[in-house]
Amino acid sequence: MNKSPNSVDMQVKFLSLTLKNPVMPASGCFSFGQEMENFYDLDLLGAVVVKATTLEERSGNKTPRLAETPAGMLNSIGLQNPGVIQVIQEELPRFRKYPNLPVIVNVAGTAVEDYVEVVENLNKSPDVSAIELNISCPNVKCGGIQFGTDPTMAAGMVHTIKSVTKVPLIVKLSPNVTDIVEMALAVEEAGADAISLINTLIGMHIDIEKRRPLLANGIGGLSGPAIKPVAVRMVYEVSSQVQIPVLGIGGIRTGQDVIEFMMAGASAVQVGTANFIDPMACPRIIDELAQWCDQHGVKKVTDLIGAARG
Amino acid sequence: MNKSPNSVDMQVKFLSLTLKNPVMPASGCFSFGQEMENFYDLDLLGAVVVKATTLEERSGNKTPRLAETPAGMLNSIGLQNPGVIQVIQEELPRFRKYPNLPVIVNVAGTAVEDYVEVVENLNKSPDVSAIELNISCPNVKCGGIQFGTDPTMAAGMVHTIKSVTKVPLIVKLSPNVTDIVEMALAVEEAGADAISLINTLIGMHIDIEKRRPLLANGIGGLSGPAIKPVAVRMVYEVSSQVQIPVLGIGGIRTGQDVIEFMMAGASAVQVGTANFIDPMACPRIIDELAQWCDQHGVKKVTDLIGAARG
Amino acid sequence: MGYVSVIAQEALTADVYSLTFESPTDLSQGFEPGQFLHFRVTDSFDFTLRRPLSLCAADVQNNQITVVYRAQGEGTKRLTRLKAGDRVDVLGPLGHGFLTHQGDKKVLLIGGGIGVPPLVELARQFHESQVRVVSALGFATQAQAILLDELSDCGSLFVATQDGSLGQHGFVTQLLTEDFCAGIDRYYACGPTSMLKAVQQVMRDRNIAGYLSLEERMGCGIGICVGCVHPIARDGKVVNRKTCKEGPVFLAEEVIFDE
Amino acid sequence: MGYVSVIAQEALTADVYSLTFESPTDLSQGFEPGQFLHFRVTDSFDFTLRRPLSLCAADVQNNQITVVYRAQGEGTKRLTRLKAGDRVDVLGPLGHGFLTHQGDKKVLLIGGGIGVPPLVELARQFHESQVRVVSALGFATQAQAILLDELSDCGSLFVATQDGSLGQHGFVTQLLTEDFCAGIDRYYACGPTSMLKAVQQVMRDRNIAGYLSLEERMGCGIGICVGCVHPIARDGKVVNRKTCKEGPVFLAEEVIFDE
Ligand SMILES: Cc1cc2nc3c(=O)[nH]c(=O)nc-3n(C[C@H](O)[C@H](O)[C@H](O)COP(=O)(O)OP(=O)(O)OC[C@H]3O[C@@H](n4cnc5c(N)ncnc54)[C@H](O)[C@@H]3O)c2cc1C
Ligand SMILES: Cc1cc2nc3c(=O)[nH]c(=O)nc-3n(C[C@H](O)[C@H](O)[C@H](O)COP(=O)(O)OP(=O)(O)OC[C@H]3O[C@@H](n4cnc5c(N)ncnc54)[C@H](O)[C@@H]3O)c2cc1C
Ligand SMILES: Cc1cc2nc3c(=O)[nH]c(=O)nc-3n(C[C@H](O)[C@H](O)[C@H](O)COP(=O)(O)O)c2cc1C
Ligand SMILES: Cc1cc2nc3c(=O)[nH]c(=O)nc-3n(C[C@H](O)[C@H](O)[C@H](O)COP(=O)(O)O)c2cc1C
Ligand code: FES
Ligand code: FES
Repeated sequence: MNKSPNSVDMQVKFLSLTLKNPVMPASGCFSFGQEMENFYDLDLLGAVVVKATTLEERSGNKTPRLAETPAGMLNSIGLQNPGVIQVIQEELPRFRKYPNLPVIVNVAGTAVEDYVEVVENLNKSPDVSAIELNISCPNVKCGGIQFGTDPTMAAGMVHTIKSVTKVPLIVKLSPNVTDIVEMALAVEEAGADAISLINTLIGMHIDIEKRRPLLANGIGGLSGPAIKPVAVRMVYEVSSQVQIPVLGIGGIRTGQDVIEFMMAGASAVQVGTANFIDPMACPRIIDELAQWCDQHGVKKVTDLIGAARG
Repeated sequence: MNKSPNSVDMQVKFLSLTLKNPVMPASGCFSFGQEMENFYDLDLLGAVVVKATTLEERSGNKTPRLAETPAGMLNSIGLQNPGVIQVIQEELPRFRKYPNLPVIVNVAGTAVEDYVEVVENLNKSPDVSAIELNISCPNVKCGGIQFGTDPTMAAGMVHTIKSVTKVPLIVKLSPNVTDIVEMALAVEEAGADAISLINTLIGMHIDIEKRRPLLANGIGGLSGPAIKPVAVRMVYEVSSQVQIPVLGIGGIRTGQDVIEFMMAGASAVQVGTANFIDPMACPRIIDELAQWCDQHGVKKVTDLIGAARG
Repeated sequence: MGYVSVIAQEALTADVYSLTFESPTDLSQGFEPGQFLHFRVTDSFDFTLRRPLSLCAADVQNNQITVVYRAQGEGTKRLTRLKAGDRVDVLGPLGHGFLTHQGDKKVLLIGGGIGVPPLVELARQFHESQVRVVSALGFATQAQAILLDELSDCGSLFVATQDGSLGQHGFVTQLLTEDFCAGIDRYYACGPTSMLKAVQQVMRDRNIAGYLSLEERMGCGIGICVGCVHPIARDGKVVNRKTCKEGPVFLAEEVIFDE
Repeated sequence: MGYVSVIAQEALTADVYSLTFESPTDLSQGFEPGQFLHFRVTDSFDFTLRRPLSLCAADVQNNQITVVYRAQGEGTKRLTRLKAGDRVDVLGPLGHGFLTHQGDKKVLLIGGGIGVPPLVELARQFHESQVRVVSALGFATQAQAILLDELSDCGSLFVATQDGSLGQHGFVTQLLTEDFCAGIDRYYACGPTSMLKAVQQVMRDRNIAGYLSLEERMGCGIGICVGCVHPIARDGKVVNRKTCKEGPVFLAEEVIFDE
């Protein structure tokens, strides 16, 4: 890997956070960071987003939970996580050794009260830089996605959480809607500080030998390069309509993909599925991004934001 | 290519049509058939679906109209076609040399009246076996997609067309909706004889060198293997809820993909994007399908329909 | 159509390659300079679309075709891995190429960058039938100049480079002065759209008819997707015509460019 | 981790291959039989996920690893193209392998089909440390039997085939009679889930402790996606544990199978 050229200013101010660069791992594709420390210095990252955290411990769905699809994959993890108390006590303090690394906690639940309780717990932790409200997980029966597909419900949820949280509130939207702009405007109006786009599309793969859906859960969330065009389109449309910043997510595997999302209007991006095939994906992508900027005379990475929106 | 084993009964009765096998080219990926005659005997196909036909001639969108994406592509053709009169006079009569090949005409328009007029014109042609109502084209400003995302509007449109058409009415739905089952139930209730699923997802690709969307039209329709998991999921969900047959479409490139769609609940399938890289895709897929059935002791291809729905 | 054998592949510059392969169809049955071949990049489905590359040279005796292409994106970069003996899936030659006219005595071939290759076979055919060939080629720099010998073998050759490292300093259109064009019966041009537009303009001023080979993104390459169209004025009507089927070569006067 | 060189690849049966390559990590620093390697199929992004294959043999001296795998889907079929000198991106050895216990005198290795490979290195290590090895292997047919010599070199070998074409007619569990298991201190099993379930049952009846190597679909292979879990009973609580990180080998008595 080539070292990033230091002629490029990679820093992004995102809400009250200062990101060393605009690249962070996506929720669910980084666990709580411990494993990745074997591969690289986490301080290279712009920020981290940890796995969805719920009030109680959850064991998730049955396996198989994963299926490969053309240029993508399906997952039906079902929010397996140790619960917010454990996360606060065991997982988050490990990031204290990186004082300049913002830690974004992805919050999920079933009812509004669950979400509120998770956030109230997180308020007590000194290790949380921002909350990413996950109202878009397609993999649990009553797992928040109804909030993610109905603008009124989404707004209600965001309004309530905003009144509780002490840190900036990012709302992660589901792409499985007719009108993503309507959803985005609803959560902006309700007080969201930023929007993450996109969570997974809902898909299914059938095991034709076994004559049944491959995933034990039947349906799963489609991620990876396959969904990138949908994600870029939604980032473009939403960032043209809202005033708050947008985090771009979906199929990013190279620095050029990051540039595409930023030109579409993303202030920063998250990398999910790419971490699975390449544990070094995030630092590699950061280098590729810096190099592209260097070669194209882009002095500040923030100059890319919205460049294609004309 | 191996010859199809004749031990497998490949015939599918679909509405009033008898299909020699369940494989047909998808609308827009076969033009009006003339070019494909250079590659194979069209009589090998289960049926054909011709390019969207509108009342007046349309010149479509500006180029670039195509972009390659991971395991997929975007198109923004914008319904270029010679208009229904020309289609009836010049294009459709060419299929008379295949008396056992059902010809499905994809109909598009802007207002309900346009659609009605196209269908009334088609009523005068002896060469139309069925109509596929395209209320899902994402590539024209007022091109029917508003009918494809609102159940009430969709139902109104279907009701009107059903009262006019003399041939079976297939309704092609857009996947860009929050609730595909709601859409399907609405058009079934309004009189649709069958449902085609799916048209393209809406996407965008940005040309980062030019700093603008690659397609002249900005957005385009995402097709190809990338969207297969979304299509299979929708076919599974819809076919579990409606009583009318479903045509499966989206990313099919092999016989095994056809089996996946049929097991999910499709009565027959359409092949789109795969024709572009492999002009022989349809006959090859038909052979692969027959061979798989033969190897797996499936005597009648119709036995596959819904097999994975358990 | 289908799989054919690769005969040879070699690099002409840092990123331009010459690939020779068995023709998918019998060339002795006819073909046109300016037609193109449609390449499947890999035998799996890693790429959704084929890649169009123009016929550069045809060896009818051995039924072989050569294309010359620039490795730029993922697909063409992957094509550079092909080596003698490999099999590659190619459709073609496809489309309509350059038309030659009885009675023409002197023709002008205008090429820009990676638009030069299709002119090579055209030049050879003119040369063989004793039509005088003048070639005017433009490149960004000397390092990117290709196929100069092939064209100078068939007639006189003039080159312009944008940085002045070879031939005249500037664009190829600057070569096309009134004097330069004197006695030319017809012209044939291939290159980037900006060049074609300028060439169309200049040659209209010179009152010389010609042909332009257009480049549009292609899906199928065989006329079924309607992705590759270009506005063409014919019979008093502008129609979006498929460049894969009715082109890629069109009569210059018919081609409509934006504004 | 990263790219390593392929040393050799050969076919063992119609669809089973043996692939030897440079170890991504220094084997002399330690590894366990039963660990796995995580293969990137191509150097592009044609496949979204890696493919896990168990370490079958390790040559510490030359720092080389051999895996033995069946080409079934697209990914493993593509791996068969690798040949000596090629580079391949591999992570590993990963996970927790088979634990050996001081004082064990006689161990039983139970393998089914493509689950046999990880037992080979285990057998070799037992043999080297003078623990008696009994291997009981099951295959569908004789044509699919693999690694028989490797295992019989380390101890006694018993085979069952479903069609009776080799050894006993039937399933491998039918070999595990009370007599057969007499004197066994511990067992180690790898194979399809249905076999592991039956083995767990039989060996519980025989009152012999052991280990099962589980197979779950993996995403990352390194513990970040939580895709590969299996319910494991430990400390009175059933928890979905990551087979890539805490497994793939678990104490047999801890493993929970569906009904
Ligand atoms: C009729 C015709 C003849 C051509 N002849 C030649 C030739 O002889 N030599 C040569 O070097 N190039 C030629 N080109 C351009 C060549 O097709 C593209 O450079 C090539 O397709 C780019 O593919 P890629 O994999 O490098 O890029 P990618 O960016 O990976 O391609 C992605 C998609 O965009 C399309 N695309 C990208 N750039 C272009 C382009 N400039 N023109 C058309 N489609 C593009 C590709 O075909 C593919 O579908 C020709 C184009 C056409 C239309
Ligand atoms: C820890 C572990 C060790 C293994 N060791 C071996 C071995 O030594 N030899 C061997 O032949 N096989 C082994 N397997 C199984 C092997 O990983 C699969 O056969 C292989 O991944 C299938 O990939 P494919 O490209 O052939 O199939 P595809 O169907 O193309 O695979 C698609 C996806 O499904 C996964 N997948 C498909 N089948 C399986 C399966 N049976 N188990 C797990 N994932 C699967 C793939 O990894 C991939 O993510 C092991 C599996 C695990 C979990
Ligand atoms: C295995 C897996 C687990 C995921 N878990 C979560 C999660 O817990 N919370 C969440 O908001 N998104 C989750 N996601 C969605 C990703 O964060 C991301 O939005 C999506 O995968 C698209 O990005 P990608 O294409 O780069 O993977 C998960 C995705 C995958 C593949
Ligand atoms: C170039 C192109 C043109 C298309 N034109 C039409 C059309 O005219 N009418 C229509 O209903 N669908 C049209 N479609 C959508 C296809 O019929 C099909 O629904 C979609 O491409 C998904 O199938 P695929 O993944 O096999 O391509 C078009 C698709 C492509 C790629
Ligand atoms: S490329 Fe498909 S019609 Fe020309
Ligand atoms: S495979 Fe990702 S956690 Fe085990």
